[in-house]
Amino acid sequence: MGNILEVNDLHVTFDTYAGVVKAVRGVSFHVKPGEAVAIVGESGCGKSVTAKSIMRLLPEPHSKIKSGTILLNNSNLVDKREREMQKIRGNEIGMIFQDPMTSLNPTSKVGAQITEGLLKHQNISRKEAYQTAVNMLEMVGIPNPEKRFNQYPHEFSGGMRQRVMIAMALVCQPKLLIADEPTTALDVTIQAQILKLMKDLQEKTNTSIILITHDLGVVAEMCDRVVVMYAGQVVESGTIHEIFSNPSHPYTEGLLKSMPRIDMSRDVKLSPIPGTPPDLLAPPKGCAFYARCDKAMRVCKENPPLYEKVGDSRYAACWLHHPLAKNTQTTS
Amino acid sequence: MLMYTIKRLGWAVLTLWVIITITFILMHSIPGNPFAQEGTMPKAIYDNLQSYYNLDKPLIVQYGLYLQSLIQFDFGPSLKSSSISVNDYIKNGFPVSLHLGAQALLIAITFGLILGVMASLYRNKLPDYLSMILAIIGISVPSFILATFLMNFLAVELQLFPVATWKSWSHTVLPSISLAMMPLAYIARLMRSSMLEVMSQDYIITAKAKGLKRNVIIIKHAIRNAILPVITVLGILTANLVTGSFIIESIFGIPGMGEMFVTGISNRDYPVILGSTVFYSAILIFLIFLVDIAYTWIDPRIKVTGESK
Amino acid sequence: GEEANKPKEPTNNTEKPADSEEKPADDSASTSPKVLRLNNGSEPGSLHPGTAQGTHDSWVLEHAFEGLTKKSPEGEIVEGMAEKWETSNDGLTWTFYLRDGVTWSNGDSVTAHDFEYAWKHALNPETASTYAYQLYYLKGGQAFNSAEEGADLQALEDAVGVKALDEKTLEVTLEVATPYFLDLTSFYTYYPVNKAVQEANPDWYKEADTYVSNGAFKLTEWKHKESMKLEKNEHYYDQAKINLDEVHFVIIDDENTVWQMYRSGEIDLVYPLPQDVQGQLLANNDPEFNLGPDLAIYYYNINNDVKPFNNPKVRKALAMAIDRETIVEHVAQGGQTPAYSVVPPGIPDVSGDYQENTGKLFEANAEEAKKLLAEGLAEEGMAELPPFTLTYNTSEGHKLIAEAVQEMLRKNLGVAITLENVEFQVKLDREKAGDYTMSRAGWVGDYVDPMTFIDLWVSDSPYNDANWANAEYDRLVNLAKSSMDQGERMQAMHDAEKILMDEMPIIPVYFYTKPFTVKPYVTGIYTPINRYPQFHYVDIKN
Amino acid sequence: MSSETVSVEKPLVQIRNLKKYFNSGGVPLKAVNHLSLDIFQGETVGLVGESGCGKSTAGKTIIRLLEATDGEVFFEGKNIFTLSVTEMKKLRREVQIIFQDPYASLNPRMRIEDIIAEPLDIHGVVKGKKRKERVAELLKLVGLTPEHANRYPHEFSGGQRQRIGIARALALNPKFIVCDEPISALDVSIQAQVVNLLKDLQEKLGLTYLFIAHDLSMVKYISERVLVMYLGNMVELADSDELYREPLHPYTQALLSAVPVPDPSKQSERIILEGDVPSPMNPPSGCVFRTRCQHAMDICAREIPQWKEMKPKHYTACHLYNEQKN
Amino acid sequence: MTKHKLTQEMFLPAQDNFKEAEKISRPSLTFWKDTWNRLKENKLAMFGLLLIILLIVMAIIGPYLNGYTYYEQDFTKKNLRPNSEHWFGTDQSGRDLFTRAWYGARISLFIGLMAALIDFLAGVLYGGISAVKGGKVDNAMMRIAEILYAIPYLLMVILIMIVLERGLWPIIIAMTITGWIPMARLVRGQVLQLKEYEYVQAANAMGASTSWTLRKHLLPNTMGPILVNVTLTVPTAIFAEATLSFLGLGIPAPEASWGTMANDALGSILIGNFYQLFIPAILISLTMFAFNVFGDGLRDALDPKLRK
Ligand SMILES: Nc1ncnc2c1ncn2[C@@H]1O[C@H](COP(=O)(O)OP(=O)(O)OP(=O)(O)O)[C@@H](O)[C@H]1O
Ligand SMILES: Nc1ncnc2c1ncn2[C@@H]1O[C@H](COP(=O)(O)OP(=O)(O)OP(=O)(O)O)[C@@H](O)[C@H]1O
Ligand SMILES: [Mg+2]
Ligand SMILES: [Mg+2]
Repeated sequence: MGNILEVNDLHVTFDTYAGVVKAVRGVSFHVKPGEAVAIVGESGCGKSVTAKSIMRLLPEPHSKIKSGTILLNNSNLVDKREREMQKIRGNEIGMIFQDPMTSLNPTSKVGAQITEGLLKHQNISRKEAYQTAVNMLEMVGIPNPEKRFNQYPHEFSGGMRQRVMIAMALVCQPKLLIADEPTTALDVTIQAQILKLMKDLQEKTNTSIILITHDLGVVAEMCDRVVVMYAGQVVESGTIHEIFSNPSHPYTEGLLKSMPRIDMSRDVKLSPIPGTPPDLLAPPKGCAFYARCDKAMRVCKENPPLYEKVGDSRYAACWLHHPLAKNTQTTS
Repeated sequence: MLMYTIKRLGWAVLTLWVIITITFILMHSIPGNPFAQEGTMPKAIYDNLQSYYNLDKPLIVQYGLYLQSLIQFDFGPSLKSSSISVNDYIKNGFPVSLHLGAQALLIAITFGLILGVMASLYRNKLPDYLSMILAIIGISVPSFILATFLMNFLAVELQLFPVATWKSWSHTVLPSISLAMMPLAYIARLMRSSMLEVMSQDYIITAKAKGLKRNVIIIKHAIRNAILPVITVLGILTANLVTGSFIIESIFGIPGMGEMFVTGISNRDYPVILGSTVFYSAILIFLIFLVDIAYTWIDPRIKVTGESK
Repeated sequence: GEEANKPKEPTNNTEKPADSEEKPADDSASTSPKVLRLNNGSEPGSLHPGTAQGTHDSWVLEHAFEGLTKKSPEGEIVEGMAEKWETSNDGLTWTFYLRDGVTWSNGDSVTAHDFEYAWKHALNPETASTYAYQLYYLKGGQAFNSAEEGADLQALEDAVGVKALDEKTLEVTLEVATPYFLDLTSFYTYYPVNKAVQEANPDWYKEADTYVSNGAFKLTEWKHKESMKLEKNEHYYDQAKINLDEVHFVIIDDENTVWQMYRSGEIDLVYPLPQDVQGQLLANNDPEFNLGPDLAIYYYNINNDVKPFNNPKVRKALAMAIDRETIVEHVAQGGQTPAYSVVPPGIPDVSGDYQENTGKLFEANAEEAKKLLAEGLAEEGMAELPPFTLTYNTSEGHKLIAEAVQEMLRKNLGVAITLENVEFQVKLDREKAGDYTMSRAGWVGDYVDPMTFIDLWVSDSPYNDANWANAEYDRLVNLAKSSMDQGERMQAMHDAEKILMDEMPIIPVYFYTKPFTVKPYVTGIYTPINRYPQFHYVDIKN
Repeated sequence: MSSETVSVEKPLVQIRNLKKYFNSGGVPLKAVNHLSLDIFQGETVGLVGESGCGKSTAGKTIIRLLEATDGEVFFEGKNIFTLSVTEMKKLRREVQIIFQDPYASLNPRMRIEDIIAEPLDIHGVVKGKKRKERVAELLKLVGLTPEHANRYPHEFSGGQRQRIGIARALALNPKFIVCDEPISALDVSIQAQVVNLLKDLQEKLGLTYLFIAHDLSMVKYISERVLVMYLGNMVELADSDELYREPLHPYTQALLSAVPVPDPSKQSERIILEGDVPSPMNPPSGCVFRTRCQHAMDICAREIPQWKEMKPKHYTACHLYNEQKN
Repeated sequence: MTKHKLTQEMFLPAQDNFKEAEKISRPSLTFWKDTWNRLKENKLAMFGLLLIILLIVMAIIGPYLNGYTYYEQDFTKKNLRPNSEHWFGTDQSGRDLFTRAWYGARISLFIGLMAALIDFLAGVLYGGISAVKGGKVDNAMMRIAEILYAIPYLLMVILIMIVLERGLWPIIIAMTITGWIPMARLVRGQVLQLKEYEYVQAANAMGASTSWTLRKHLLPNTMGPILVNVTLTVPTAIFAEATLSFLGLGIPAPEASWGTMANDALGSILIGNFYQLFIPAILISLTMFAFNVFGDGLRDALDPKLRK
């Protein structure tokens, strides 16, 4: 197939005292070599959980991958032993975490946190590692990297910590980079710089990227394809052009509509999607978006829509694409 | 940092002075006197002793004399032994107590940390229970009982170690173990508890994401974040251990200085009481200072050195 | 367990790391030194005869020094440094003639001047000697020692009744005639001190290197609070009788530990023994177990100033309600003698043993006790004995005895008493202040004469914590003190003791013993009544 | 500052020459070097700038979460740096902050309900059933469900946590909120919800915001005025339409050009800033931006540019315009 | 997935969908109830709790169960091994050890728990305030603690003994007079670390008082080490009581406590009577075991991140 990563029907649950949270409920998508895939979606829809599942970094033992496969170069990560995963993490798959404040060890110098992955996976000297790390810090736009190398995370601003996280993930030049909202804390100039860096890396080493973000601008700039998630499921996927110009799921549509544009007047109200997403402790039987969908049909309430091909490279999970729906939509 | 150290030094002197003063007042306000025996000694003898040791002078004069000699690092004579002065007591006893204490501390820290970490990693599994049982024994069986047992079985019955005295390394084994058990258990429990906290932090996941081995993660990332409570207790613990344990030293016939603290008081041997107090306080103050420094070193977010807030 | 009885074969303990070279010699290695290993309960406070105080100092001193006289294994006073002596008729002047050729361990010869010097040194108030009062028998001794500040010390010193007539002759003048003076001259405060050494180096006695003594052994190593080593003194006049080459003391105060060391073969002699062990060894008739005599009594003080204990009947009732046999057999467990009087056995009377001649001065009898109590209370106008407190200084042994006494009083008299333990120092303080009702006490005789016990309760005695006063008693004691007639003295003391036990200001419980164990290969230990086990003539056999 | 131009309204918050330096290892780190600003009742001031330029520090210092190194802040005319403990507590009801880091600012051992109700509890506002109702109301306000109330922070996704922080800040109906990147972790739909909410509240209750963000389109949308910071210094302040229409300062210009456009077919050309961001511990002489400025001149290295009103209500500090005027 | 039976009618617009706010009602629990629920699931912890209750019950009724008293001596029956008449055997004075052990439990448990409680309260308050206030206050408070800790403990105890009447309270005062200091230092160390966390700042931003911040944020997050320390205080106090009795401050003989029982039995090892020592030692260990597993369970229950 030539996919570097293929996720099939992934189910992840969390045991909580309140009950079982079904955070990911049958997610499938794939990433080709050198491709940048964006995952967008409601916050809390399971993007980070999906990403952590790929790394096998879910908090043990109260969360687990219920079913599904995660194929990295056709070998299933779900079955791998911890020791094997250690070789893959950081080396073949790099990950940038969403929360830069708590994801950095507060008692360890930033430089050391960057170099340790290097020292582990690459056969290089301490000095070389230092040089690489300093370069990397410089590349992610941290001024005075030699000095910052020896500082602690709390001495960095939010954005700078984020950049340290990025530097940490990139420093080993992984084949697959999972970036969980890597630029949310960054200003646009740095964001541009980082995006450029990632692009360069992608071109130079043919790295594949999974980019999780809310910033559709970033998606438009960086990615080839988009996967849209909602309530633990993939509701739509396609190339960026298709998605941006012609979303085939009401949720994607709503998402695009709720974006402010830089040329928008302040008096116009933004039009968010009304309502709240379902609680994943007890996800609804039918379409998860049903309660917020302005095109909802009676069928949606009880019957989950199938994730089906709706165009060349497009898939969507919506009853609207059902042949029977065409009639009612036109009539209404 | 230098400023802070100087400031703390000033505080240390002040603290020491207050300790000396309070101790001086306390020890003269409790009943009993150094020369009392079953039946009173003839008054003349008593008077001679009193004037020999300046005890017949007004308290305030005695206090002044003491401070004066203290400035010259002279802790004075022992009222109970004319062969050795308080300085000799410390000079002879401290190296021994330090040796024993350091050895016990080494055992306690090494095994305490290992046990604590293991227990947290295998929470509610066999290693956790084993370490808990060991810890419970360590905590609930005090050193004097443990020492008696070790002596009875390992030394007398099995003849693996000598019973008592302080001659060769093998003489140090049983007392070190007896002394180490309580702190060992304590450290293990503390470490388990804070490791559990740390191991669920996000940065541990980050470290995992770098592909680091579990041991590396534990050593490089987890322990340092979890060790703070252990460091805290180590301050006082070390001060207590290196200045000797009366019980262990007397059970194993070790010529350390732990005895000073107890017999000094029960003999009302005033210079010994003050000398041991000053010496202990100095060590305690120094170690607490080290702990405070260690805080900022271990967790750079902590500010003890400057004015905070 | 039986382990305690099985003599450990020390030489086959190959595992044991230390002391292997110190094992007693066997046949094949008869050349190896003969070493006795034992324990001294605590660091000697001072190994100077003048300032020594207490048994931990004296055990070493008794072997390193020798006085004018010494105690023989048979318990007699025999010639020591003095080969003979004379007494004036009034018993006030004693002249001692030193042996020829007696020398210090450094080779200097022992002279009469050394004695004069030592005694005066101890009496000098500036020395602040605790045991100087042992020399108060000397004429002017007390006056010198009690000199106020600013007094003419030199004049007082010159007036002290000891004088070296020449190198070999020492003349001693006493304050009053003292029949037991000869016994005193074997006591360590009467030992000589090498004048030259002391004048050159006043600190000579603090370390082994500079230590100079005149006894059978010399101190060659002293690791403070750790150990001491004595070696045979080759300058000792009687060295032919000394078999031991070395004596190794460890300094450990935990009795249990010492016993364990004995069990594992690290030491050869244990005194004192843990109470539990004593009981077992005694019960098992252990061959290594020895019971030496002792010169001490265990008793309870009663505060005679507290109502109703001002009434002799009440006090006597308490005394009679205590079952001493049970206490000795089951609680103290050291083969002690139940005490029905105050002077311990082992002191010679005009004929026979003083204590035996005294016999039981009262009986333990619960019925009688109850009756007496009722009478006494009635006399005091009280219906019943109010609850009171028995105070003892903290010790496992005292506690067990106190508990037993408490139970006996509860069962036999129906009185409720509370036990209260305090530090030794606090107990002394409270006794002096009269702030107690009943308190545990003990007394060790200073010399072998009943007087060392009898004079404790004269009305002006500083030791009379019971605050009891009896004119007849005082008269009898005075008589005994001033008389040189042994028969009259003894009779007066017997009479006094009887008054004491009739009035019962204190309640005797038992007379101490000296239980110790010694390995079978150690022979020649002897135990004079008021001394620790003596090892001068010990030999180590296989 | 020209207060006469805005004589109609009274400023709610007046910031005067605010400085905040961090002392770490000798050299002071000038996180906020100079900040003077009036924020008026009912207004939203956007604060944008390079990451690490001191926005969060400024926000925290303004409400006295950090002790200022120098300067004054007046809230309703009272100097808040001199308030006593009790006065400060009163003030805390009126002034709130939404933290940038959504997770670190939530106590991991508290349930969401208790977290959100904490300000209510501290000030003893409502109790019992009312409290529960208020929490439910707040949860709904920020797009969470009342069922979430019993969970713990770690059970939430990044965006959900952010919303919890927002709900907490709103609990007391404060007058002034420092919003430190309150929506950056949210998906656009929720962003829209939250922004609408903030705006509604502002209309209804006359709230005032200092809105720190990176998303310039959002900043423009929500703010009346926008302040641009660079390396601890103010570089430009103007009405937001004005600023976006006609940015004066070269840094603002670069910033605006870097905004990504959410349309794959329309990618704009950018002013890519050359060089590194200078260190706040060792800022460049003169104009702090000069090292990366396309238009840098000699004077920029020598003199600190003056903060001047270039157009009505449009301030900037740049030598470019001084030259022009002279 | 139900592909069958799709009718055209089903594809009509839904009318009520916006109102479809699914109600999954979960019982709303308070924090402590929540904690209790979690604790209940921890079998070992519940076992510990049960054991604690059992020990307390035995302390209350135990001394009356076999008809002996703690003080009555019978020298004909001394040093008996456990048997049907004397369930725990007898001591060297022939007293029934079963009765003495449970009588001792009253004193030991009371002293242990009181000491733990007081150390906990004083230590937490003092250490917490010191750390939260920081700066000069911290310095002064810590120096005072140092002074108190460095003054010879025995001197203070002797003084207490002289000033106060005999009884349990002087014992408890003696035990806690400096006992809280290590706890205070521990709490201070933890709080120093925690107070730099952003959620503490957040509380400050809300106007929380020092005591609020301590109660709601700092202490719950440092419960782990505190609980370890508290559970440690119990046996320390039990044995400290025995040590105090050397100074005359302990409970008066012939009353029993586990500490004094262990002390008294120490010599019996020498003659092979181990059970006299084992009985108090096992009871203390059992108590410790109970407190430890319960403490661990409580710690876990207080940490919402840990599950099962
Ligand atoms: N440890 C956990 N315990 C219980 N539930 C959890 C846990 N972690 C995540 N969840 C739940 O899983 C769901 C998915 O979370 P996830 O972090 O993947 O969201 P996300 O898509 O990354 O959102 P965001 O964009 O806001 O970061 C959320 O509803 C969250 O409440
Ligand atoms: N506690 C601290 N100690 C030392 N330096 C600090 C501290 N907090 C912040 N800084 C420094 O102050 C500067 C400004 O930080 P601040 O957090 O205000 O930036 P910011 O503008 O909010 O950035 P971002 O957009 O990335 O959050 C940075 O250089 C940072 O390293
Ligand atoms: Mg996420
Ligand atoms: Mg910030």
